Amino acid sequence: MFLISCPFCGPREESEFSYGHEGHIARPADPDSLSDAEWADYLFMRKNPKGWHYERWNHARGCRRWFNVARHTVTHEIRAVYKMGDPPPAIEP
Amino acid sequence: MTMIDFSLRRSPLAHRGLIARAASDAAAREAGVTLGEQPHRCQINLRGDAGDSGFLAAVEDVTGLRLPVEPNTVATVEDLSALWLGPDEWLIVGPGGREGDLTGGLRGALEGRHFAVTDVSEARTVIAISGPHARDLLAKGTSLDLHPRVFGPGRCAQSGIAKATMILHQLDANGDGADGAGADEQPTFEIYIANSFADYLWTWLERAAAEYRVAVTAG
Amino acid sequence: MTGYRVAGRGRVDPDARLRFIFDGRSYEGLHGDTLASALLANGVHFVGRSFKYHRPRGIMSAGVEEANALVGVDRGRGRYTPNTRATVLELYDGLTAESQNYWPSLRYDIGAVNDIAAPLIPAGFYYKTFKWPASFWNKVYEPVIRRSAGLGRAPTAPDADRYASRFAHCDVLIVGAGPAGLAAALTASESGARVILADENPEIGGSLLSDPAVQIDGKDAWNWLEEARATLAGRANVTLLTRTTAIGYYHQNFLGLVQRLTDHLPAAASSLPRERMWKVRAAQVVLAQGAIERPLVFDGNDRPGVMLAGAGRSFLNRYGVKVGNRVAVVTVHDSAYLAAFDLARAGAGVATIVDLRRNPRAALLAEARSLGIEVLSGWTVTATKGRARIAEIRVNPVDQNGKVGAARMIGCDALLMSGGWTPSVHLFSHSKGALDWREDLQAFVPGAPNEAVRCAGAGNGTFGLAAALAEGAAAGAATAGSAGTPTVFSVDGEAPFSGVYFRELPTDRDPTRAKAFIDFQNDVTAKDIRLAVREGFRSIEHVKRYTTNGMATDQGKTSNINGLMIAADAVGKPAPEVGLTTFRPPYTPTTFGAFVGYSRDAHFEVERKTSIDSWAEANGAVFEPVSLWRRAWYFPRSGESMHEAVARECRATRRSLGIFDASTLGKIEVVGPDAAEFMNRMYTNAWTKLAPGRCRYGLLLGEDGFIRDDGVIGRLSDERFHVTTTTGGAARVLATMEDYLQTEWPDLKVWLTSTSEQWAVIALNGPNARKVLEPLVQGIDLNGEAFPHMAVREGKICGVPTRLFRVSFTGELGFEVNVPARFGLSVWKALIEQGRPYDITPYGTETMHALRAEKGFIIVGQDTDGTVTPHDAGMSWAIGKTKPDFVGKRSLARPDMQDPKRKQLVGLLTEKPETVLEEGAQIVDGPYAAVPMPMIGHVTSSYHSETLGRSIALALIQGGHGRKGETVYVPMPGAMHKATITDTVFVDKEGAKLNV
Amino acid sequence: MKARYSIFSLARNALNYHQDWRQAWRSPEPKSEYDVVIVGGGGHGLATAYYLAKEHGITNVAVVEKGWLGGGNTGRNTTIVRSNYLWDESAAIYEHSLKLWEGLSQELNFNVMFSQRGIMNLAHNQHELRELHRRINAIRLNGIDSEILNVEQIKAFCPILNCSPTARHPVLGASLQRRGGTARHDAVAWGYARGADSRGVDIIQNCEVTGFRISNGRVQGIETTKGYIGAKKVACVTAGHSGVMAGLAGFRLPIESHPLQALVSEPVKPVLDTVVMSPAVHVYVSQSDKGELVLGAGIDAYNSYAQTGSPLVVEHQLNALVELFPIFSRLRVLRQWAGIVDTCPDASPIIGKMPVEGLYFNCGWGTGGFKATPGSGWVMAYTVAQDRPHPLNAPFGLERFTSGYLIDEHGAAGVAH
Repeated sequence: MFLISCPFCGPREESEFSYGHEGHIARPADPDSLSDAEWADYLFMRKNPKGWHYERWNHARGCRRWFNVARHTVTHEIRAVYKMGDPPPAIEP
Repeated sequence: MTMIDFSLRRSPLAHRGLIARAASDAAAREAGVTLGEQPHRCQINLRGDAGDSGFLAAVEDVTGLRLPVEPNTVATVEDLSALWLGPDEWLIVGPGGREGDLTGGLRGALEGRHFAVTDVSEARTVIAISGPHARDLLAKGTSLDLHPRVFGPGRCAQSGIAKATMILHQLDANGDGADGAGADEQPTFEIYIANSFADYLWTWLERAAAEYRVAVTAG
Repeated sequence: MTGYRVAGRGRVDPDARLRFIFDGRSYEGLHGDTLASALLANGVHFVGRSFKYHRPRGIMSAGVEEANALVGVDRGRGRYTPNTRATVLELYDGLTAESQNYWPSLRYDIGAVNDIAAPLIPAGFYYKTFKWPASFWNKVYEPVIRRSAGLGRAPTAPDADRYASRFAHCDVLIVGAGPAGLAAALTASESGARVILADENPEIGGSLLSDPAVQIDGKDAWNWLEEARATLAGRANVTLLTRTTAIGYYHQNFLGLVQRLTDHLPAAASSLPRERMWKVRAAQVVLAQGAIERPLVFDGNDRPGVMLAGAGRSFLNRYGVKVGNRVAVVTVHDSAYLAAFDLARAGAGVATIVDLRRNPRAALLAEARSLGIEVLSGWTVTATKGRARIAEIRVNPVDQNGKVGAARMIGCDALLMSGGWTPSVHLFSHSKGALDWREDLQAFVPGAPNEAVRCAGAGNGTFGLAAALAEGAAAGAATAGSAGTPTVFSVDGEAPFSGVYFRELPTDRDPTRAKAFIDFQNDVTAKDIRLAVREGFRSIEHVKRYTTNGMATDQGKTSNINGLMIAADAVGKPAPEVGLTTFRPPYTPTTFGAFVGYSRDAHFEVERKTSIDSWAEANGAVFEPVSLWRRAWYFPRSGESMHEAVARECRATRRSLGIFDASTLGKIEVVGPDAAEFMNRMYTNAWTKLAPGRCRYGLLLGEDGFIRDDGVIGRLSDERFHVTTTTGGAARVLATMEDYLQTEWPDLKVWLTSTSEQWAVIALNGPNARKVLEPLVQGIDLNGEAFPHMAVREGKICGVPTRLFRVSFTGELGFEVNVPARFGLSVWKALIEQGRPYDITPYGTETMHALRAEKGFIIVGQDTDGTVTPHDAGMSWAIGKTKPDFVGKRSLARPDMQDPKRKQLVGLLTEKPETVLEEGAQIVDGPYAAVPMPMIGHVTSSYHSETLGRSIALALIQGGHGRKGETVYVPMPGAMHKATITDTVFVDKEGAKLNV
Repeated sequence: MKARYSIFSLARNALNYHQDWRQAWRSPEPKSEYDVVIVGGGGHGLATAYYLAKEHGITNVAVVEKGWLGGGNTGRNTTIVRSNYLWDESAAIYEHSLKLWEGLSQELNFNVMFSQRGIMNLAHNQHELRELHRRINAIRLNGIDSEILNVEQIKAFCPILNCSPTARHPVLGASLQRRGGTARHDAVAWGYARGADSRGVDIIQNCEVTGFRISNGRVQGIETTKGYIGAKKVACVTAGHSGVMAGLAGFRLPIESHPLQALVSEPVKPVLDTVVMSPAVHVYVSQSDKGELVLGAGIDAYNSYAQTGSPLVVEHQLNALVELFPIFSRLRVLRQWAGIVDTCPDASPIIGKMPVEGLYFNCGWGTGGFKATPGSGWVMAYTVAQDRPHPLNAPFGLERFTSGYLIDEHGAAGVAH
C-alpha cells in the first residue's frame, strides 16, 4: 500500500486515490485530422516502462484533484508529485 | 426566505430512534466513546478562486468567515464554520435553516465572478464522536493520523472510513480552554456522511466501539 | 509435580495448576506453559504424524519454527482451529487439543505404510506415474491422493469469533522485543518519538527468557527485563504490543501486525475480538527478529525426542521442564553446550555431547568434565533407534581424513541437536531489501535496504548479547534522529558463541538409504534434494517446487538453509549462486478472520438506502441489489406472484397513475460560463441551443466510441445544468467529467458538484400525473403549453422547494419530482395520499424496465455492453452532427464501426405471443438442429407486455436495422423459438400520450 | 529419446534408490544461430517450442529464459483451466486449448495433474444472472459443455457455500463447466521442457535478452547476457514483460503490466472439490491436492514490475472468501505472492506478427493465460512456422486496435484468473 503525497492535501494512504495510468498523453486537439493508426496510438499504445513511470492519480476520497506522480515500477519509490500541466521532472534512469 | 415545514423533515438515521436511546449525562461521562447524530445542519458547497482576494472578501462580507486556505483546516466564527475541502472548494456549515439566506447572499455577493454555490444541506448527516476512545474508534476505520501532534482541534480532512467516504472535523476543545489539552483526552469529532451511507456507518461504528464502553447521545 | 517438571525453574507459576486434554487424555500443566511444554512435562514427545510418510513425530522446537507438533484446538462450536503449533499455544484451564493426520489412531496409523513404500515414492514421483489409463486420473488416482491430502480438518461451523483491525502511525516500529529490540526501544523512545514495539511472545525478552543467568548492567537478566518493561510501559509515547506478530512488510514502511487477544484465555467476553490486525505506517522500522536454530541432517533425525538444543534449553529455563532424564547432545556449535550444562545442573542426566568439531573450546570441555558429561569430539551420529520416542543413538568417530570409524550405541531418551543459527531475515526480505551471503555464518543477512529500515541483533547476523544490545541501541538512536544517543549496556557471564556448519553428517552407511530429514513436515530428505538436482532441477526454486522443501506450514524456517546447502553441494556451486527462495508474507500463518476484521455480514459491503426505502420496506416491497443500492423491485400484494404484481403495476401506470422512487439516479450540477461548451465536449448531443427551462436526453461515450452512460439533462439557467446519470454510473461519470475538466480542458470556466444525495427523486407516471401534482405544487404552471414535455421548473411542492422535471421513461405523461432528501419520504406520502382517488400504485424497478422496453428506451449495461455505438443502438439522432468534436467521436469513424454487419438494437416479437424469451438467449439465422450454431446476436431485454398482452423483446442482431420483418430463431433449453425482427418501439409509436 | 516415466520405471529405479534417473532436460550453451529463438521459458514459450518441433518439424530452436523455467506467471498462477468464454473467437481458442489439456499428461509422458473438478461461476444479482445466461447460451451453441445451476443445485454441488438469501450478496445462480478444473502449474512447464528438449530444442536458462538485432525491418537475432544469438525468427512469449521486449524492438503495445496477487492457506483435509469464482465479490478459490486453499482476486490498479502487491487486495479477497465460505474464517494464510500480468484494453490476447519482419509476439493474456498454455503454444508454433496466423488466432492480431474490432472479454474475465 503506497503512501502518496497529494499536492493539495498532503500524504495519504493509497486507498484514498484512484489510478489514472500513464500521464502526459494530451488528447489531440483535432482528432478528425488523425489517421486511424494515429488515433489508435493515442487511445491504446503505452510506454509501460520497467523503471520510472510518469503517471496520473486522482485523490478520489479526498479533494478529487488529479495530479501527476513519478513512480518507479520496480522499487515503487515515488520520486516526485506534481500538478496537472506541470512538465515531468527529469530523473536519471 | 421561503417557509419550510420542518415537521416534515426526516434524518437518514431517524429510524434508529437515537433520541430515545440517549444515555444519561452521567453515563455519557463514564463512557469510553459517545456517538450521536446531529441531523439537520446547513451545508453549502462553495467553489471559487482562493487566489482572488475579492472572492475571499465577498465571502467574508456575507458569512463573516475568512475562508481557510491552509489545507485541512477550519475557520469558525460564532455558529458558522468553513471547512477546507480542496484548493478551490469549501463546505460552509451552520445551523439548519440558514441555507436560503447563505446561498442567496453568496450568489449575490459573488455575482460576476467564477464561482459555484450549491446547497448540499440535505446530502449528508453528521455523526458526533467523543470520549477518551474516540481516536481508537476512528483509527479502526480511517487511515488518517489523528495524533494530537498531527491533527487536533480546528482541523478537518476528507477521507475514507470503513467502506464509506467522509469529511472529518475535530472540534475545538470545549470548556478546557483553547490550549487543546482537553481535546487530547476527550476529543470531539464530527463525521459528515452521505445520507445513503449513514445507516451503514452508524451500525459499523456501534459494532467497532463494542470493546469500549459506548453511549448514545442525543445529538 | 510430574516427572519432568523441575521445581524452581522457569517463568511458570507452580501454584496455578491447569487441566488440559490431549487426544482424549487429561493432563496437568501450569500457568505460563505452552501446550508443548506441558506435554513434555508429562513425558509426552510423540504428538503427530508427518505429511507424506506418516512417520511418528515429536516436538522439535520451542517456537514458531515448529514443523511437527501441529494440533487441532477445539473451543466449542464455531471455534475449532486446525494446524496450531503446540509450541506457541498458551495453556489455559480446560484446553482441549488433538493430534492430526492419522487414521485410526496416532499410535496405529494405516497411512504409515507410506513409510515402508517410501522407496517407491521419492520426490516428484507423482509426475512420473498415475498417467495410464487417462480416465483413471480423475476417477481413481486423484481421489486417492486427495484422501491423504491435508493436515488438520477444516472447521465445519461458521466462525463464532469476531475480529478487529485498526490503523496506526508511528515514528519507529520495532519488531522483536529481544535484547536488540528492547535496546532499540529504550533508546528511540527517550527522545519522545512515537514508538511501537511488537513481539510475538506473551511477554517481552526474547532470548533472555531462556537465559536467566546472564547479567546486564549488573542485574540478573530477568530483573533487568522487568525494569526495561516498566520503563517502556511508563512512557506515554511507547505502545508495547505482545502476542503480536509482524506478518508482512509492504511498500513505504507499511506493516501488518496481528495481535492475539483471547486465544490464551479460558473464556473471553463476547465484546472482545479474537485478534486485531494493526495496519502500521512507520517513518522508520527496526527489525530485531532474532535467529532460528538449524537441525542437523542425519539418518533418523526426525524421531520423537530429537529436538533443537536451544529448544531443550528454553523448555528448561523458561518453562521449568526437562526434555528427558537421559539426554544426548549432537552439535557443531557452542550453543548446544549451554543446554547440556543447564540440564545437567537441573538434574537431568546428560549422557553425552557428540561434537563433530575435533577441537571444541577448552572452557566448554572443562565445564563438561566438571559436570560429568562425556564429550565425543570429532564424532558423528549415524542413526537413531526407538519407536514412539528415541531410545538409542548410533555414534561413530570421524578421523581427520573424514573416514568414519566403528559405531557405538548410546542410550538416551532425548537428543538435542544444533546445526548453528540462521538469522531471521523474513520481513527484511518482504521489503525487497537485498540479502548478502555471510560465508562465516553460511547464511544470508540483510544487505542494502529498499525502505527506511535498520536491522539489529541475531537477525542481522550479530550474535552475542552485548553486541546485540549495542547494535539495537545504535539502531534506536539512529531512527530517533539526532535526538537519540545510544544507551550503553554492560554484560557479564556471556557464553561463547561460535560454530561450524555441516550438510549431511558423515556416516559409514549408504547415504542413499538414509532417511535424513530436512523438511520435517513435508518429509523431504537430503536424498530427495540430490535426486532433484540429478534430474536437472538446478535452481533452488526448482528444487523447492520439485521436492516441496520449505513449503510446509513453517515455510522453511528450519529447512530452507539446509536444503540450499545440500542443493549447492549437489550442483557444485556456491550457495548464493544457487539462490535462496524468496521469503513471502505472512511471517507465520495468519487467520483469515484477522484480515477480514469488521467486514463481515452487513458490513461486508455498504448497502445504500434512499430516504423512501423505509416506506417501501413497510409496504412489502421485494428488493433487488443495484450497484451498492437496494432498490424496490416490485410491490406484491398478499398472494401475488412477481408476474401478477408487475402486471398490475404496469396496468395501473398506463391507465391511471404509478409512483416510483428514482432517488438513486446520479445528479451533477455543471455550473459556469463555459458550462454549455463543456457539455458539448462531453456528451454526443448539442447543448448550445437548449433553452433554460428545457431538458434533453444526453448520451455519454467513452473515447472508444461505445456508450457508457445516459440520462436526462436540464438547463436551469445559461450557466447551470442539472445532469442526471444512471444509478451505477453516478460516481464514474463525475470522475470522468473532472478528469477531462482538470487534465484536458483546464481553460474552461466550469465547476462540478455532485448533488446525488441532495435530492430525493419521485417519478410520477400516468395519464393522471398532472391531476395529482396540481393541488400540491406552488409557483409552477403545470399546464401543457406552459410546461411542455422535456422541461424543468423550480418551485415548491407541499411547501418544499422542488426541481420539477417533466420527463418520461414510460411513455406516459410523466414528472420527476426532485425534493431535498430529508423531505423525500413526506412528499412521497403526500403524493400517495393525493393519488388515492386515482388508485396511485407504487411500482418497482421491474415494472420500470418493462414499461421502458415497451417504448424501446435502452438501459445502459443491459441493452448495451460496452461494445455498442450510438448508431448500433439506433440513436444516431442523439449525435450533434455539426459539432467538431466530443468524447468518442473520432472512434466512430474507424472502419469496424462503420461495418453494416455490426450488431444493432432491434425489437423482437415471438411467433407465440405467450413466449417470453430468456434475457441473454442467443439468436441464430436458421432452425439448426445441431451445434455449433453460428450466432447472429442475443436478447438483451425481454418481458411480458401487459399493455400488448404479449411478449416483447429487444435484441442486438448483426445488421439488424436492415432486417426488419425477417424471421430469426432463438434456441432455448428444450425449444427453438421463432421470432420476427421489428423496430424497438412497441407502444404508442407516435408518442401521442406524451403530448397532453 | 529419454526413458519413459511410468510406475514400472519408478519401481525399477527404486531398486537402486533412484541413483540412475537422467536429467529431465539438458542445460546447453547457446549455438551461434537458430532457425527460431523463443524468448521466455514459461509454459507458453516452452509449449511453442514443443509444437514447433512436434507439429512443424522445426527443431533447430532455442528457448532463452532470463531466470528459471516456469519462474514467471506459470509458477505463480492459481492454475484454473476452463473454456467458458463469451465471444466465438475466445471460445474457439480456449476450447482448442482445453481439448489439448485433456490428453496432455499422456502426450508429454509427464503427469500435469489436470483435474476436471468443474468451474462454478456465481451470480449474485439480476444483472449478473442475465450475463451468465447470455454466456452459457453462447457457449452451448458453440458446442462447449456448460450448464446453469439453480440455488438448490448449487447447494448440492458445493454444500459449504453460503447460500443464505439474506447474505449481502445472495447466491442467485451459477454456471458450471464440468470439464474445467485445475492443473499442476510447474508440471506444465517441466513437461513441455522435457518434451521439447527430447526433440532437440535447446533450453537456455539464466539468459536475459538485452536487445534485438534488426536490419532493414527484419530481425536478425538477439543480444543476451550470454552473448549474441542469431535467429531467422524470434518469438516473444514473455507475459508481464512484453512491454519491455517491445521497447527493445522499438515499438509500443496496447499493454500495461500489473501485479496479480494470489495466496494459499494451510493445508486441511479436502472440503472443496470444485473451483468457485465470484465476479461480484471478487474472489476465486479451489483446494489443491495438497489440501491448501488456493485463492486469487483482481489485479492491482497500477503499473508494476515488482512481484508484490497491496495488502488491501488480499484483504478484500479474504473478505469475499469468508463471505462465501464462513467456515473458512479460522483457517490461516500460509503464503501470498504476486505475478506480473500484461493487460490489454479488451482483456483479450495479442498473438501474431509485429511491425518487425520475423518477429512474433504472444502476449496480453492478462490474468487468464495459464488455461491457454497448450492452445497458445500450438497456434503460436503455427504462426511462426507458417509466418501467418492460424484461423484460431487470426482475430487476435495487433491490427484490431486500429480497426476497432475489439474482442471485449472483460465480462468473461470477471475477476482475474
